[in-house]
Amino acid sequence: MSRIGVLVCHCGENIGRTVDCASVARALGDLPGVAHAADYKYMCSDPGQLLVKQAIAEKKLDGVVVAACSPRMHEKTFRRACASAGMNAFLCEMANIREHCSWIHESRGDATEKAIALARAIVEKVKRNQPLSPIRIPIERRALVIGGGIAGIQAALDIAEGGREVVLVEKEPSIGGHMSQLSETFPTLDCSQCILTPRMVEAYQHPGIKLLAYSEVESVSGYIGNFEVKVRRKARSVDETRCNGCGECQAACPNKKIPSEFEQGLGKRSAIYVPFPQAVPNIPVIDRAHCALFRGRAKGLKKDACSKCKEACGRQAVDFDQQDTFTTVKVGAVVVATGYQLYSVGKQQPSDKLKGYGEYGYGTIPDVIDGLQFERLASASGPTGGKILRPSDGKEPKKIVFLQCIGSRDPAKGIEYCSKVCCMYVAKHTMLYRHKVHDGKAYVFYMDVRAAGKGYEEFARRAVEEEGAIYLRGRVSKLERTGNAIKVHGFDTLSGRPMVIDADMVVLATAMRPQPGIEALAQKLSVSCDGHGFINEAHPKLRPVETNTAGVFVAGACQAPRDIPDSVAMASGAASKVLGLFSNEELERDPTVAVVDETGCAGCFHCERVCPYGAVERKEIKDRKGVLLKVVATVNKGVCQGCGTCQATCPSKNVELQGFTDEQIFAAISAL
Amino acid sequence: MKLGYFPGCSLHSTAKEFDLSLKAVAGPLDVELEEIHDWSCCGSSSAHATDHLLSIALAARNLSLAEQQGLSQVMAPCAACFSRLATARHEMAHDEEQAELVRPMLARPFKNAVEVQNVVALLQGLAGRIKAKATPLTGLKVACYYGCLLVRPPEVAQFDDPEDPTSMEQVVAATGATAVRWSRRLDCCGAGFSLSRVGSVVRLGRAILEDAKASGAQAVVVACPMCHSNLDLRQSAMEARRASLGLPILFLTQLVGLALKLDPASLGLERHFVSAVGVMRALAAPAPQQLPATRG
Amino acid sequence: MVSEVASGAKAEFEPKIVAFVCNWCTYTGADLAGTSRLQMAPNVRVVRLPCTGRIDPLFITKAFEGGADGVIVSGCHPADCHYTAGNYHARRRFAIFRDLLDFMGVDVRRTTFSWVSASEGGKWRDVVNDTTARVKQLGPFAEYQGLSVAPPPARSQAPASGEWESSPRGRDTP
Amino acid sequence: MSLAIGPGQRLEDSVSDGSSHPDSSLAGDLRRATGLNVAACYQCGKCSAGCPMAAEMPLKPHQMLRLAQLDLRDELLSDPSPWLCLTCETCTARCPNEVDPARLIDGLREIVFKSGSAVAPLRLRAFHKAFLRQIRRHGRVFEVGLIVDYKRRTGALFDDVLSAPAVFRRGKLALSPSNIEGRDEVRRIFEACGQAAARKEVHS
Ligand SMILES: Cc1cc2nc3c(=O)[nH]c(=O)nc-3n(C[C@H](O)[C@H](O)[C@H](O)COP(=O)(O)OP(=O)(O)OC[C@H]3O[C@@H](n4cnc5c(N)ncnc54)[C@H](O)[C@@H]3O)c2cc1C
Ligand SMILES: Cc1cc2nc3c(=O)[nH]c(=O)nc-3n(C[C@H](O)[C@H](O)[C@H](O)COP(=O)(O)OP(=O)(O)OC[C@H]3O[C@@H](n4cnc5c(N)ncnc54)[C@H](O)[C@@H]3O)c2cc1C
Ligand code: SF4
Ligand code: SF4
Ligand code: SF4
Ligand code: SF4
Ligand code: SF4
Ligand code: SF4
Ligand code: SF4
Ligand code: SF4
Repeated sequence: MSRIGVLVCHCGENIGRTVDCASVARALGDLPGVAHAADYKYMCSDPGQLLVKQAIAEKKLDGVVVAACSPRMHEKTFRRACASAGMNAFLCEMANIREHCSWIHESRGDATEKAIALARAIVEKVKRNQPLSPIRIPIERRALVIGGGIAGIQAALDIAEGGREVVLVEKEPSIGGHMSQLSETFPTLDCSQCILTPRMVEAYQHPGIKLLAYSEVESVSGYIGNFEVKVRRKARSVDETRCNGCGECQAACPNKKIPSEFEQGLGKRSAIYVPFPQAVPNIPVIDRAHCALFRGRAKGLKKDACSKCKEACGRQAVDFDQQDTFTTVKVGAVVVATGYQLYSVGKQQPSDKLKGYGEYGYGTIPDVIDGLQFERLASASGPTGGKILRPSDGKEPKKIVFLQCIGSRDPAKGIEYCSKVCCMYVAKHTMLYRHKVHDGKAYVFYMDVRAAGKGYEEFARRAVEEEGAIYLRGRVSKLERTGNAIKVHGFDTLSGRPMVIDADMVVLATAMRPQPGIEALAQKLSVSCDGHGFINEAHPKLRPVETNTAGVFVAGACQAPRDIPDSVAMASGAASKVLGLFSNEELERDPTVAVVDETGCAGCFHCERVCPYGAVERKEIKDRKGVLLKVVATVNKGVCQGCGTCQATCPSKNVELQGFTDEQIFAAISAL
Repeated sequence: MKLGYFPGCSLHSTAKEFDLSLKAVAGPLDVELEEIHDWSCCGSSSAHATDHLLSIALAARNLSLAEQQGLSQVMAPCAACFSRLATARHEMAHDEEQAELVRPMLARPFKNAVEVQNVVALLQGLAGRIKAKATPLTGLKVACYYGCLLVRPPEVAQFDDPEDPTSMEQVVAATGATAVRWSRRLDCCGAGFSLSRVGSVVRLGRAILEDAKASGAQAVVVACPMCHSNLDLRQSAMEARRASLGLPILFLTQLVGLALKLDPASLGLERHFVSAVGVMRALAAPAPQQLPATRG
Repeated sequence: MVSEVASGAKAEFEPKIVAFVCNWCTYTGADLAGTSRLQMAPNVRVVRLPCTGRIDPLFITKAFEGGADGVIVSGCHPADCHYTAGNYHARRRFAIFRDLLDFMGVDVRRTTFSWVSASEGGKWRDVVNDTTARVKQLGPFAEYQGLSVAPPPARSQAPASGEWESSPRGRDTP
Repeated sequence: MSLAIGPGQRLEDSVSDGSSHPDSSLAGDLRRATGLNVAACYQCGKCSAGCPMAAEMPLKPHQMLRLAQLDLRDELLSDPSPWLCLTCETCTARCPNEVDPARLIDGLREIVFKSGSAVAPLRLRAFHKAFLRQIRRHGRVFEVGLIVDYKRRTGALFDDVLSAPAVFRRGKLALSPSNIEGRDEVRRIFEACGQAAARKEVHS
């Protein structure tokens, strides 16, 4: 027979006015298994808590029910009191007779009757409570950051500055991401390279940051505090420990006509190359698809077709036989910062579900470019040395038409969402253009100007009021190539007039999309993506940098279209979450987790399928000789969040949520 | 290959040369055309513009006839008929409510099992065969004009990229002629107003033909009787007080026929208002005997 | 058994209604109704669970067996589940379960399925009052003996109240 | 509630009524006629930018839809613009929000046509009537009959060209109608569609 103590609180007059607390205590005291029942004016006060402790000691209680306010208010208080009296905290629960009773009813009779029922149900539940102890998980206090754009760099630096080790994985030969391609940045028009390069170098040189560039995450196992990550280090064909970045190899490479990814196809690079002069690390990589030697080898040539780079290298750093290698790192937390790509809006792309825009001629009309290409043209380090020149004939365009929302806000052939940054960068582009081509005319076709940020509206207005950009409200139907010009068929809905402009160049503000391969990466990390592939945050308002998988955080444009300030703020937020986690050696968690009864488990794995967190794992049961008997479900306590869905789903009732077992709940229901 | 054939009203009258040339090239290309027995008008833009249900029902009747005849595919050379039939097929499959209204109006069971094809897709599929049999029309530069109904609306037409189609160019390439790059391939020529609003038609047609001319084309190739009659018949009006255009408007089937060395008369080449003589001469083919011009 | 504390004889039938609610949305919403002193019918007793995903259909049968005249199940709005997908599973489970209740002869109007968020104290009051009024009209639930074996006496045609079967919020396609 | 939006114009409170009860607004009529939602148009103007007839339309395509959104029924239905649409579908093919303006403009014409309003340009109405009459009578279109009928209705010929001897000389016009066997069938389709339309009127 259990020995439960029941303490009924008056909450001053709050409960006492409507509920006859003494009657409640009396009624509960008559229940079998209740060893003590009393009422008191303020249970949460120090004397009130003392009453609890005394009752435990004197009446040798093995369970406590406090009938008072909402457990969301004081459950912790009373559990702590119980624990200090030597009782397991989880044997104490509260019945809510204030918010759910005294405050919402007028009739003293009704309220008292209901209060008794509510408390009785909790008494029956507590009789069946088991002592539980908080779950403790050791934490590997090292973080993995995936993606070395501004978001990833910021997160890595913040975590390293906080005194914890970071492994930064970047798939390209250099970190920097898209910000390294930008010329000047809104809303202040400072030079992107100037503010980014020092941070790149800092990240590279920071003793707490291990940079794995030209690498990708191969697989991830484990859970919060204890991830094991396998990283593929792609073969650079250059020995990083020997190379000093002198660049002789690039100069020697005869194969110099390869469109540069960094220059968005507007410039050329060699087969052995560093993507851009400020690259970090400043170590070249051989693009094997374009290198004469590797092409020859692929064709089965006996003799190497070229080895000019190797010959040119004074440090014997070029290594044609390098292979991909794998590194395994143990980390306690992961920050995903893989950024975005631009929607390439050329004509229909069979591999893509998005259809592209034949009417805008991107890819067929040479002087129709996208925003990043314009950034390269405007960049002092770009292919034109910062002069705005048309790709087709190198002439200075006197009339540029910018088209906003290309691919965005377009459920028909693009994506429904707004890409958030393009309004701003178009305004920036019109200004940069005017600063460089004083007699140039910039036209912008827009639907709305979305400039909601500090200083953003002022910036966008400046483009119109001071820099003379002409904003036309409407979408363009078609671009038509006519001789040297591009005829832009648009409409200005404000004046109600069709607008046909003969442009020298057209810039499409194309939509931001997540990086290719994001879904595969998300799957490895068991985080979810939205319908477009952006990583889902745990809560859109209150947990914006967490994901549904504990220990995995998100920052920057891989979560949604974001500009630099937002990306950096998110990155610092994610870093502080990581540091918060790492401030403990162990992780302590509420023991409300599911437990599988392995003897009864039929191995149907319904639970595995419904668990929103992927907490259910498979476990092989073997006999002493090592013969496999069966495979059963097992819940990883580190991952389980305690929703109980698995329990309600299990057809054979072999998984129980601690603290909310069937037995406990059935008993409570029967007592109501 | 056997195909159901829905000529439509215009191929029996104003676009007779389309009918003639189609039938002329069918033989050499091993295509057997079986006309839908007792077909009725697809309703054209008049039904479409005034009563949507009627436009679907009239077209569906023809599909049901083809089905009864055991045909699995119907080819409608006229772009307007193609569009009407394809729309009917699409909507009968996707709009159940409307389909329930239409089905009882048909005098026979209707499973909506007949596919609708147009002449461009057909010839595109036969490009290999054309190329094999063609005497290349080397040196001839043509502008492929799609107009509206062939590619739009995309979910109905469904045979080529609606904004950057290439199917006609592929056929032209098979004949050995050169398809020029130009911009106004998809612009509407206003054929719907050919009879009721000539001013608009002339304005639209002129912009199209001037662009074709500027791109160096010697002729314009079409696959729609309405585009054809519009651009052919109205060309003189388009030229009024402007530079002469002199662009013969050829049906795609006529071009293929020329490459197959068929007799120009059998292709109806002499029936055009804008003479194709220049083109013939360029190809050193026997020029068709031109009927007295009506221009000026 | 506790009627001695009740004030005076009850002329009207007072149903007993059990509510299964999730901890994060509806329980908090009900707390809010309390803090806002929203008066409501005293017939509903709340059982707190971590998530509607934890609610086993047997809880509902158990409640009816234990003398309840009505049952409320309430959790987070479709896209707001604290556990991301628990309420989604619950929704699917209850769509099936409701048919089963109907089959067993429980008038599905005795059950309410609703979404009440943490800020919807007023909505919680409405759910409580509406369900109480509805169950009052239906009268005491007497068929509970041997719920699991009872053949269907008369199939109810009336639509059950609640939002659970309607589609999640989304674009209204014409 | 009603809101003045300009001299003599009133924006009635039925404008954005998204509820399910019978909607007597023009948007409601259009939804019944076409199954489409004019509210989906976000007025980007891409339709008007590419419309070959926009230059001649007093109301450009997106403006027609705007007036429908505002339920300015009389103003819109008495405007000639819907009748200037060529149904070339350029707008529909490029509309970013899948509004299908071409079909909605069809719907506007249907509404006007059925109301028998005199707005529909005489020549067009006459043409469509004459054309459909040909189909109803012969199953196919008999051009000469069409021309005669049209002339009877409008007092005008289409214009010079079709009547020009040249057309006949090129063997392009048949001189006698080709009647199909299933003429009764076709007539029944016309009747059934007429009835369906009448039923719809009653319902709304
Ligand atoms: C034309 C244009 C102009 C812009 N101008 C401005 C401006 O003026 N001001 C402003 O505030 N913002 C501007 N932006 C926005 C700005 O580019 C972004 O906000 C910013 O780059 C986002 O940073 P990020 O680190 O999240 O992503 P990214 O810069 O995209 O970096 C992501 C990094 O992750 C790497 N990566 C991707 N996948 C993987 C993987 N699986 N494994 C390892 N590494 C991976 C990528 O290689 C890349 O280095 C502009 C954007 C565009 C398109
Ligand atoms: C009408 C309206 C609707 C909105 N709706 C939404 C919405 O639907 N979704 C959304 O995401 N956002 C919405 N917002 C924005 C949202 O309100 C803010 O983003 C959010 O409240 C900002 O939180 P905060 O903590 O920064 O500031 P606040 O909420 O303003 O809190 C600041 C606190 O600091 C206290 N304080 C101020 N000065 C001092 C001082 N000197 N010393 C001590 N304490 C001080 C104040 O008393 C206050 O408690 C809405 C805003 C408005 C105006
Ligand atoms: S082997 Fe030759 S082609 Fe290849 S990277 Fe070296 S120099 Fe260039
Ligand atoms: S590989 Fe050799 S040549 Fe090339 S940059 Fe490095 S050290 Fe210089
Ligand atoms: S940010 Fe501006 S340009 Fe970009 S999608 Fe949004 S509204 Fe369009
Ligand atoms: S000030 Fe407010 S209402 Fe105005 S545009 Fe900005 S966010 Fe919108
Ligand atoms: S649902 Fe139950 S029986 Fe099935 S695997 Fe999970 S615990 Fe085992
Ligand atoms: S309680 Fe929820 S989170 Fe935990 S294992 Fe079960 S379903 Fe997964
Ligand atoms: S293109 Fe579509 S969304 Fe844009 S104005 Fe026209 S109908 Fe409206
Ligand atoms: S369908 Fe009509 S409204 Fe649309 S683009 Fe063509 S002519 Fe203009």
